[in-house]
Order: sequence, then C-alpha cells, then structure tokens
Amino acid sequence: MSSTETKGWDRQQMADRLAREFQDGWIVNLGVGIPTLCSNTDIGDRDILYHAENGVIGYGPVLPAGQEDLHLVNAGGQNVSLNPGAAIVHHADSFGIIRSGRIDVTVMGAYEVSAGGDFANWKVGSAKGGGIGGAMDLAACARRVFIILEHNTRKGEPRLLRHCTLPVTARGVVTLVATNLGLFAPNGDGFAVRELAPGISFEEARAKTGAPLTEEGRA
Amino acid sequence: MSSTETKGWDRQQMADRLAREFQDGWIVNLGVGIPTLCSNTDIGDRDILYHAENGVIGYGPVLPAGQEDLHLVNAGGQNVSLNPGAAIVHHADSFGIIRSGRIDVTVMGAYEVSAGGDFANWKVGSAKGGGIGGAMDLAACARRVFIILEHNTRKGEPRLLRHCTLPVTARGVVTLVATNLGLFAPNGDGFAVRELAPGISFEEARAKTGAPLTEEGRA
Amino acid sequence: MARNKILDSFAAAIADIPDGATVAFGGFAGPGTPYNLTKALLEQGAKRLTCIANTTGGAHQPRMPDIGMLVENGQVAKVVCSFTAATRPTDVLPFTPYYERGEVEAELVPQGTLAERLRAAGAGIPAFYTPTAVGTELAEGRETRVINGREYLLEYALPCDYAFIRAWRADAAGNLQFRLAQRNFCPLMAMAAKTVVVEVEEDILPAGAIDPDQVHVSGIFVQRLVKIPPAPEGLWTVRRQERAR
Amino acid sequence: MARNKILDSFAAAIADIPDGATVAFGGFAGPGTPYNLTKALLEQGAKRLTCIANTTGGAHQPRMPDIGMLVENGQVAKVVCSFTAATRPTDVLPFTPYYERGEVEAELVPQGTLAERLRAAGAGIPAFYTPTAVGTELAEGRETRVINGREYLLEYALPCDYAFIRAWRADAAGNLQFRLAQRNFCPLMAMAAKTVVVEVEEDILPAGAIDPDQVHVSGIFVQRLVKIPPAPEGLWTVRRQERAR
Repeated sequence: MSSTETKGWDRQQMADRLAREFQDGWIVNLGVGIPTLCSNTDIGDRDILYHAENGVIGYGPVLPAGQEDLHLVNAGGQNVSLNPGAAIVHHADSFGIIRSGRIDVTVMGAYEVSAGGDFANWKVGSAKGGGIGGAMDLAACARRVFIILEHNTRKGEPRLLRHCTLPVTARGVVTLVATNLGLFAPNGDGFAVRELAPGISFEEARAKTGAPLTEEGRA
Repeated sequence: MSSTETKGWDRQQMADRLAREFQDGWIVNLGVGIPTLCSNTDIGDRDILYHAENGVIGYGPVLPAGQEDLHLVNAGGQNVSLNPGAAIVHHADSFGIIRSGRIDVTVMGAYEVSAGGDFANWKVGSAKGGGIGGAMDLAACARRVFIILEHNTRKGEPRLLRHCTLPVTARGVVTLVATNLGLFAPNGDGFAVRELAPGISFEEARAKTGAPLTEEGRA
Repeated sequence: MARNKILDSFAAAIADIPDGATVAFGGFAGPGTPYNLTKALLEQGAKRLTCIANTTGGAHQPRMPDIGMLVENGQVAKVVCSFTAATRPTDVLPFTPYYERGEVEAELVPQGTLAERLRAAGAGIPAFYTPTAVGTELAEGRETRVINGREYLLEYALPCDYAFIRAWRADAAGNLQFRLAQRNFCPLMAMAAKTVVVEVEEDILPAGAIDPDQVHVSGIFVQRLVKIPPAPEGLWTVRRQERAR
Repeated sequence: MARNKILDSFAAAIADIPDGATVAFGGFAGPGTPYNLTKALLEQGAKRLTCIANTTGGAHQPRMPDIGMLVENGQVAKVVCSFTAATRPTDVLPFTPYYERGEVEAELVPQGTLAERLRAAGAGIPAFYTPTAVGTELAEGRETRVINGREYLLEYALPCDYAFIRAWRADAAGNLQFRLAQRNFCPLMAMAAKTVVVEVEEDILPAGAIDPDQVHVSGIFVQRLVKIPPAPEGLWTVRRQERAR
C-alpha cells in the first residue's frame, strides 16, 4: 500500500488548535474520534460547556479505568466525568438543543470537505449503508461546524476538495478545518490558509490539497 | 328571568352516575366544573388513575383548607392530594399522553351536545373570543368523551339538540351524556335514554330535549 | 470565566426588554406563575408586547400581577393563549373588553397545541401536524393534511424572545427544579425563549448542588435567576402569603 | 384493583410478542440497553420483527445480546437505526453483511430524527418538519417544505408495538428513574410503544416510593417490570460484571 508519511501536527495538536478557537461561554459538541481529544486541551479560564448527543450536558475529562461511573458515557461511549452544574436530558431534548441552534460549535471528523463548506462523513463509496449517528442533525443546526481530518488519505489522495465525491452530511456549513498540515477555511473557490503546522510550506500544502489554496494576508 | 326548576339528579348525582361507568384500570381526565365531582365518587376497588392537563398524574381528592400543598393543583386549580404512584410531567408530555390516545375517558361540561356526538363548550354566541383550555385536545383524542350538563338552559331551552348552534369543540366524539334528567347516548338521529333520574318520565325528558329520544329496549 | 446568572433584582433582570418583544409567562392556575417578574415588567413599561401564556389572568381576587394588568397598562399588542374568555361565561376577564373593542389582538390556541408549539420552537421543529381542533372554527381556512386516513391541522412553532418562569430551586449554573404542578409550561417556555428569566423560591444553590438526574430544566436554557425576597417585597402566591409569611 | 406490573421472568414479560411485531430497544453506547430482554427475545423466537434502535450492536467484544444477534438468528425483517455501518469504516457490524446481501431491510435515520419520530409517536403528532438531512442523499425524492425561508424535510411518527428498556429504579406503579446516560432514548420509546417492558437494576419499590417530581417515565406508559437477577443469570453491562459481580 502506498502511503505518505504523516507530517505536521499530530492528532492531539490538531484538536488543540481547534480548541483554541473555542470562545468563552461556548456550548461545544465533540464528535467521535479525534474531536474528543479537544476536551483534553487546557482551555484556561474559558467557560466551555460540553454537550453530548445522549443528553449529557456539562461533562468533563475521560476517567481512568476503575474510576468510571458505568452509567455515564459521552457520545463516543467513553466513561467521562461530570462538571459542577451538569444535567441530564433525554435524546429528544438533547437534539432539541442541537436543532434549536444552541450548539456554538460542533467538531467532527470527516472523509472529505469541499471548498463550498460541504462535508462527507457518513458513507464510504463501497458501502450500501452508512453511519449517520447525530452528524446530520449537528451539521445542519450547530452555529459552526469545525472539521478535523488527516489532510490526505492513506493513498495520498486529497481530502480537501472542490466538491465532495462521497454523499454529503450537510452542505455549506463548514467554516474551519484542522488537518495535520494546518488550519484552513473553505472560501467557496478553495481554502484560505489560516495557519500552517511547523515545517509545512504553503507549496506543500497546496500540492496536497484538491482545491485552490490562498494565503491569508497575501491574497 | 324565566327559569325552570331543577329536577332529577343534582350535580354530585350526575357525576356519580358517570363515574359508575368508569372501568377498572381506566385513565380518566376530569374537566373543570361538575366533572371534577367525579373524583368524589366512591369507586370501590376499581383502579382509576386521574390525569390532569397540567401534568399531574395520579391525583386524589381535593384537600380541605389548611391541608393543601400550594404547589399542587388539578386542572381546575383546586388543591388536590396525590395517590401513591403519582408522577409529574410538563405540559407537552401531558398533552402527549392525551393526543396519543391514552386517556380512556374525558368528562367535560358543555353548553350543547348534538345527536351526532358533536359538542360545544368553548364559545358562547355573544363573545368574540372563548375559553378552549385543553378541551379541544381532549375531545379530539380521548378514547371516550362523556359530557355532564344541565338538561336545559336557565331559560328552559334544550341543550341536547339535533345540531349544535354554537361553535363546536369537536365532532362526533360524545358517547354518553349525564344531565339532571338522566343518562343519554347520542345515536345519530337523536339520543337513546340509558337511564332516567328518579321522578323523571320519558315524556318529560322527550319534551325537554331538542332531538328525538328513544327508550333503550323499547325501540 | 463562568458567567454569572444571578441578578439582584427583578428590575435588573428584565431591564433590556424592548418594545415589541415577545414574552412567554409560565404558570397554570397559580403554581409556576412569575408574579414578581410580571410586576417588574409593569414598572419597566415596555410596550407593544406579544404575551404568550395559558391565560391572561385576573379571573380571581385578590388580583396578582398578570397579563391583564399589562393590557390595562397599555403595554400589550397581542396575546397568544388558550383562554380569551373565562371558563365560566359569567366571569369577565380584565383582558376581554380590550379584546372585544379591538385594542388588543388575540390568538386563541388549544392548550395542548400551545404547549406543543412552544416545545417545537425549543426543539428546532418549525411545524407539525396535530389532530386537535380539526373540524372546528379554529381550523377554518387553515391547512390540513390526511395522514393514515385521519385529518390533521398544520401548526407552526411559537418562539419567544423572553420567558418568565417561576421555579422552586435553582443552582448557579441555571439548572432548575419545580415542585409538583409548578412545572406545567415552564420547561417548554424555557426551551422556546432566547432569554430565560427565572424567579426562584428557595435560596439559589452553588453549581452542582442539584443532582444532574433531577434537573427539570438544564442551565443550558437559562440566563437569569433572581431569588424571590421575603414578602412584602417579594410576591408569593396569595395563599402562601396568607398562610406562612 | 391495581394491576400488577411486576413479572417474575424476562421470558414471561415478552412471551406474547408475535411474529411481525415492531420492537424498540433503548440504550446508547451501553447504558440503558435491555440486554436481558433481548436475550429473552432470542430464546422466544418471534420472527419478521422490525427493530428500532440507535445501533444494531456488535461493534465491540465481548458481545452482549443485541439486534445483530436477532438478525443472525433469522428473526429480523427490518431495522430502523442511525447506523447501518460502524462509525469507523474498518469495523464491520454483524448486521451489515445481512443488509448488504438484501436479507434484512434497513431504514437509516439521523439520530435526532429517530428520537423525534419516536417522541412524535408518543405525543400523538403524526408528522413534523426538520432541518436535518436536507440536501443529503437521505432527502432525495422526499417531501420538503420551505418555512420562513429555510428548507425542511417532512418526517413521520415512528410508533412501535413494544419497547424494551432498562432502568435504574422502578416502583410498582411503573414509574421509572434512570441514572445519567442511561436515560437516552428510553423515555421516548416508552412513549412511542403500546407495551413497555422494563428490566430494572435495583429492587422494585412499592408504589409511591419515588418522589413524583423525580420520575423520568410515568407509570402511565409502563406495563411490565422485571428485576434483573444477580449475575450470571442476569446480564449486567460487561464492565459492571467484570468489576462488581
């Protein structure tokens, strides 16, 4: 199997970089996989409320084995802790919170992101079915959608594209994308580079991206 | 003011007569006014669960002054007690119980009932507005609608009619009507007499009813 | 920085309500009714309000601050409620003559539909179908749809700018608990509103003092809390005042 | 006569489930999942079932009784769920090959829509509009409607014949309490089902032992309760078994 080496930020650094964007007072929903690492990031004195699809509002870090409460999981099935002021609601109320626009940002993994802010994360080309979970509700209704993904597939194909090739989860919603190469913002025609990971050049990022890249401040 | 004397059953007797129809295991909703008197009726060993629109499930008798819990009222604003196994839900869940057909019977007051099972209880002819409360939800969705009302207006006009003259609350839903003169069942063309109050003749009931009366078992 | 949700006065908690705002008022037959916030709104003076509640109040004596008083005070453009007249035709609500003279608009909504429209607004559901009111005057000229052989009426979500509710207990994170019949419309209005203002009966607890499993309204919905001061400054229900304070 | 809702065995609690029934299974990532009732249904053998759940299970080892096993056992005609494939494309759910071969039908529903469709069924709402899935493959060919300038998808209620749920505590009247993440879909499935069967972790309490303000599912929805016996007869969650029993 051909594969490119992973360069730039590691998974935790990608998560950290997006978590830096969380603003004081935000309500944040973290998807399964790399996004859950955002809750490991030290957010200083910012007040961030983590919401999980299963109705757990105000959860905290994952607990080590032996200290878990087995009745308590986040949306990824990890045994988390609760912060003071936590509350539990059922699934319909939890998605009511999502659909009514109260989630300031949802951070999700994806297979592809397009220049127009579409993204695909529920169905691979070969499968008859897929795994939607809460992704479509969150994507359609959260105030912001941030995506974390490896910049390229294992085969070296770009994941940041002019148009998604896989069935989309939602259209025109992604505003910020963290990859191992840096931080990018879909701008309709391509992606604006907000920041590059250490050791990554603009030219390298451009070569590995399936849509035009523009450098912010350099037009 | 012309007025007919009240003959036959009094208010509690009307309520008692309908409460005799409640079957073991029923979930019952009682409307404001005379219907609330049904919960005073001794129902023997039947297991009846009283549901109120404001989400109080499993309430019991009205409490005397000084013994009330001021946080606890039935749909008529009376301070009631709770039976063992009571539970509180919010208004949307309470009406979810109603609309999903879980109320075996709702007992309501009315201005008019028609031979076709329509009834009117939310708007009088002279008013621009009206008072609907939960009546339309209950009328449209409860498994049975029983009505308690005085057989005639203060002016002696009949309230059991071929067709309602006032705006209806729901159509074709009433199956049993208790008045001071007896117990009646709308049958499309008129009303079948199920029972007459002591001292009330069939002829008198027929004279005071605005639709054909038939005596059950006598055709 | 955790945002402070606790305010010192009802006046401060509602000072920013502008003319033309839509305000929902919790409560049903007494419990859950935000008498103190309503009183503060009477004093604050915002005009052209749309008021959402089960009733406009004023059917009983002694009278407590209610939407009827806001109407009398010239502050109300419209009410959305399930009673524009009293249950007994012989009672006259203070609101009713204003409505009959056309000085205030009213939208009469069946109680369950009112609850569901608020819940829909809070749940991001813009519209739904209901069997209630089909075949009645309230359905005349409106869109219906037959689903599985039964006719249903289309109803729209009912969002609001502010919700005024009364709770039994709250913590500093804004989590609320109601006692018994106090719950009624309050959680739905909290979901439906952009800004939720709560008058609280018990002392406001530190965040985390309420068991997460026993929270009736999550603090995610709640922005402002005011502890009700002892009478006579704070308004309790009439009977509670008579009895205990 | 108060009806007895407490049954001695899971087998007795589900004995009457006929071929062709629609059964909803509570639970999300473990908590609230009715392992014991699912095991009993595997033994009971009803066929051509429609199974509603967030997932069909089987993504993790050691495996617990799940819808995937019912599929393997030839009991399932259709599933309605938010995952017909695993979250990670490299995982393969036991259900998936049956689906890909066309031996089982599947309806893939976004998780929030699944919750809301169950809630709608339980609330007497036959259909509603939602923003979720608009513009996606799941909306192709389906009815949409623009409301206030935004496009929404029409979704129908999802009623079921039976709901299997797991609760922390129950009283003899059928009132339920869940602990923490155990709540998830369980109250919605209880509302949506004609017959609700509950496996209960703690000893079943006398009616009235649960504070009416702290009931998560009213007994009005609940018909059958079975206390989970100690392991190995009763199935606890995998990790609970490992740790405490």
